[in-house]
Amino acid sequence: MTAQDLDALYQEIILDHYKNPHGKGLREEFEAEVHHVNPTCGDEVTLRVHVADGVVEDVSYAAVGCSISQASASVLYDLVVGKPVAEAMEIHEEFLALMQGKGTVEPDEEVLEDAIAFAGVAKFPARVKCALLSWMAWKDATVQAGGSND
Amino acid sequence: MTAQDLDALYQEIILDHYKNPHGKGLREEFEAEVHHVNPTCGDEVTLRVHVADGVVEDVSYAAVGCSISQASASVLYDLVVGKPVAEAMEIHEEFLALMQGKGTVEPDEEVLEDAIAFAGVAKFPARVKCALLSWMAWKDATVQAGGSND
Amino acid sequence: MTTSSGLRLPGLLPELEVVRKDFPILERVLAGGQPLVYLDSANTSQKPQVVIDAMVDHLERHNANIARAMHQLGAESTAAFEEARDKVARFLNARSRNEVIFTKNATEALNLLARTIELGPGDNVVITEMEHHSNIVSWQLACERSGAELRWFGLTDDGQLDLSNADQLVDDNTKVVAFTWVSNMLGTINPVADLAARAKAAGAVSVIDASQAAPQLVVDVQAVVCDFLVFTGHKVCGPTGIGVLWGREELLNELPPFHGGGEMIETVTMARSTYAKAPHRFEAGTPPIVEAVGLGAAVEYLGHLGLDAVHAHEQAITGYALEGLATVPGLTVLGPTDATQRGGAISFELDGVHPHDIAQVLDSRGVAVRAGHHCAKPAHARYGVQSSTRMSSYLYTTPGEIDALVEALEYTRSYFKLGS
Amino acid sequence: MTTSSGLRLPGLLPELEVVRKDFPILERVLAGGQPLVYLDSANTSQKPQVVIDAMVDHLERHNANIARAMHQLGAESTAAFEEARDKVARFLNARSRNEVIFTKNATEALNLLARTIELGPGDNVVITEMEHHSNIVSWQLACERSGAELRWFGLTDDGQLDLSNADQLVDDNTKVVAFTWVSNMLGTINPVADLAARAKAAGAVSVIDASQAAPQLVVDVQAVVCDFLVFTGHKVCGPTGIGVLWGREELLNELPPFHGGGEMIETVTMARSTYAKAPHRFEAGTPPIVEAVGLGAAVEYLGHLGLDAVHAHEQAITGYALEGLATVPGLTVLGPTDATQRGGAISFELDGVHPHDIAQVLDSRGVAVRAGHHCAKPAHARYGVQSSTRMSSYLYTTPGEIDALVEALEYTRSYFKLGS
Ligand SMILES: Cc1ncc(COP(=O)(O)O)c(C=O)c1O
Ligand SMILES: Cc1ncc(COP(=O)(O)O)c(C=O)c1O
Repeated sequence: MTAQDLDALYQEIILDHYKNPHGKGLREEFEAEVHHVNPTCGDEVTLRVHVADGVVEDVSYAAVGCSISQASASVLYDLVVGKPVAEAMEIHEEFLALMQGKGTVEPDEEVLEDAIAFAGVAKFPARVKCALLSWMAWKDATVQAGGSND
Repeated sequence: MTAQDLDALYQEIILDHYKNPHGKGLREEFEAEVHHVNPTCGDEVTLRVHVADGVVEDVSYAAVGCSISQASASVLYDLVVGKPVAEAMEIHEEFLALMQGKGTVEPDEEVLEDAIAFAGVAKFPARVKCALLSWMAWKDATVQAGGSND
Repeated sequence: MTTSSGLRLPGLLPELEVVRKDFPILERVLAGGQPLVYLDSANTSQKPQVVIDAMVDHLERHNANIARAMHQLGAESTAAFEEARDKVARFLNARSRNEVIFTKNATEALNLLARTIELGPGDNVVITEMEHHSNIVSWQLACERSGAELRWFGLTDDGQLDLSNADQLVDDNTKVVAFTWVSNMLGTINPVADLAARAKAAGAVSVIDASQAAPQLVVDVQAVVCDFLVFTGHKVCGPTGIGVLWGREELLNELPPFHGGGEMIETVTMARSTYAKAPHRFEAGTPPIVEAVGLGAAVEYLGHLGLDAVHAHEQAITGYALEGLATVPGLTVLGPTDATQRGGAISFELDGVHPHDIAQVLDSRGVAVRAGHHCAKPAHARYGVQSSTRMSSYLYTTPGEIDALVEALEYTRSYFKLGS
Repeated sequence: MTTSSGLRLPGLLPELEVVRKDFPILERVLAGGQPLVYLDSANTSQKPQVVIDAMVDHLERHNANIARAMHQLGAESTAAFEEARDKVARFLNARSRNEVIFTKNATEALNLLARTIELGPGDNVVITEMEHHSNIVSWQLACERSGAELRWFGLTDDGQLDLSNADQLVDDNTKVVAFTWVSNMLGTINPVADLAARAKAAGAVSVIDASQAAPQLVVDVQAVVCDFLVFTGHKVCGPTGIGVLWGREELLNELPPFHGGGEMIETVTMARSTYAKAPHRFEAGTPPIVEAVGLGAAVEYLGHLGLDAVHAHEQAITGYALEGLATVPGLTVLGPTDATQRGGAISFELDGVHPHDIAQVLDSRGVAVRAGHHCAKPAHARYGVQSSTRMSSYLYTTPGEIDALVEALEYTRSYFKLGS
């Protein structure tokens, strides 16, 4: 990859979230906790969800990983907390589609906000797993918490 | 291989032994019986040895196999029966050396008699096993019969 | 000379001469100036240039380890490997690419199943008497380890599975029914969908050995409705060192791991480990990467020719061969003699000449066939035969090559001085 | 540019520029016009032209199945395959060619042993904390199956095996002591002859994982006096899809069969089978033929260069790399830092940047390294490290490439805005 590709991958927004992650830490109120691992590199996330009345009240997490995986957890927090579970799941779907689109999917800023910065990641198959680590953990935890049965 | 190679392989002597094998059949007097198989093609020999006073009194056998394996059993019979075990083992060694020589060993007609016709076989690795099937069985049986401990 | 037969059989691949040019080895001249007449394709197929080129390109330009490597070569190599999985998934019409596991060969794929499907005393495994040793010994060993019972379908005199006692054989205690799609010795094509349905009805899993089917038939795992299916790379124009285990995804994920090692894990501590899902769970260690690339190119090549066209060619050649062989005095074909009901491997006996000797004389004329038990000793024993000679054609075989075989068989008879 | 460093380190391979020309991929230009700086050879080595050519020649001119085929191509293919066995036997200084078994990779070789060496409750298996997952999970699974206990040597702070409790670990109930010769993460070279002697004294068998040793050290199984040793083809300039299990002949012939299938049998009936001796007993099915040919060419290539010369080169480059890495602020090397006491894989951490991110930035400069746990999670855990970046050189690595790595690491620091 070239220097331009590198800059497309490491957008300022991503590096900002990496340096100052939102919502980081494990908080006490939660209905489900999951632990996910990226088998290739060993990156890990422990993630808790707190859902009440069909609304994502909190997502708290402890994670070890690269800039992409850390930033994506931070962006996840921003995007889903406070949203009804159903809407949060739709955002999840949209982010998944963006990541699996091999760089061909045009992100919708209305829905994905800061997460549109991850569009560049989709071109690097090896890094897609990093970006999805906490998102997959969140979905898993939310389903376990009974917040969604889809 | 060429037509000449073919004729070098299928010497008249071999075809004669194949059509009229000497000593064929399983006879009652024996100290040891073995069953050997060529795993590649399934050819088999059941072979019995009768040894008395250090002399190979009889070698009797039932075999299913190709012309080379049948003829070599017949030649084995001619060469070892009536000989002291030690001498028969030397003939065995000599035949083995000829077969494993990849066509470079000059056979000694004094010792090997008709078996010199197998010199051509040594050039065909796939057929060496055929030529050795009954010879290996004979050695195995003779050792089991206590006729030789080498 | 062998490729210039004027004959134009219906069903032959269009542009057969052009197709043959795809296979460099077919231009090989053997000792004594004999052109090669390769009739041993059921043993291993020859490789088209595209397969060789794909492998060379990978080795010369993209070689890297996969999955674990994050650099450009690693990404290219991983993409090439995983694309091969997609190609194989399409070749089999698999529901998901996760159902395709790369193994070393068909034998490893069968042994993987025999090692991981849980068996115990009281259980039984049903195979058939026409299996390749890989689909016999693997289950014999599994039954010895577990105390399960091994049962098998016998064969009828005309080379078919004897299904008369099927209801007794496959019962409530049957855990596995494993059978070949096409026999590598008799050529018989088995009713695989029926057998798979029978297994399902009994609550057993079906395992299809498609090693001889994949080269010449459309293999559609969804149409057959089976549970597991295996084939081997080197018989479908691919390289050695690679085979395929296909399985229904949910079943694969229920099986315990096979080998322990890199890439099959989720996490490892000294005390214990957890495992990835299929396909990675079953691909411990560095997989056959360049071999997968070659296999991907091979199944794509077959796809371009069209499996239907390949099958029609095989049937045309097989019919022509059966006719030709029938003209040789003292020759008896083992297995079905109706070309439309069988695969392209034809085993036969020739009165008065041992298969080794036949193969040797044929070889002196450039005609390459197999002699022996073809890793199917029980099927030979069933017909009271020690060993046989087998000719097997493939998509590049010409009627002229069959003519050369028949002439060489006549020559064999005269060489061994058999009267006519 | 990366290969033109004026530096002339003592110990480098003579004519390094000429040697590099043997490897076509080293001329590869990556995205953005970057020349390739391949420092991921402990993951997989690149392939010299002679290896690729040997494989192509086999596929284009000699391809046939082995052992079973009696025709000319079959004889040629069999001879090529068995010659490869001879070459590997020489490479290892094996007493007999029968001691060389071709497997799929090192992982399969280790799992073959873990599946066939008899273990039971009360027995124990001793490994080490620095093993590759293949030499951990294989034995974990074997212990779970058999009820045997898994034990391991810990590691000292400076990356060596902690042998202080060796007498308690290896006791009368120890059946297997399995350990790596060279660590793929720490680079540590273990005292293999001592460990093998310790196993022998306790009546256990020794299993050496030489996957990282075979590429760069003289491996002499008679000098080490061990029982089993494995390595993998793709790390010694050979292709994927092939590995080697070496074992003492009498021990191999005492092991039960591994996979059931073609070529491993003596005779087969439906009810039971008997088995061939080593090596065939353990080579069920069509083996990796063209891969063996490639591996044979690879070890012959290494033999021509001379393993001593390759080792000297590796030490020179490793020393130079350790010096270069020491100049990068915030960089910590994991494992021994004396180049004469270690192999050529150097794992390190860089304060403030995750290994994934390092590898990514390095890749944008054409520098290929590995990031992650390198299939050695327990060794990472031992040092409290989640993952690391690993550079690994080989016989074609130049000092200029090490310079490029060090520069790229400096660039990484500035890219992630780390102060100096
Ligand atoms: C020390 C060590 N052992 C075993 C292996 C496994 O080799 P393979 O993946 O080829 O089976 C490797 C390489 O990955 C290794 O470095
Ligand atoms: C029907 C059948 N099954 C299994 C095999 C085994 O294939 P492989 O030797 O590639 O594992 C073969 C070919 O030898 C075969 O013909």
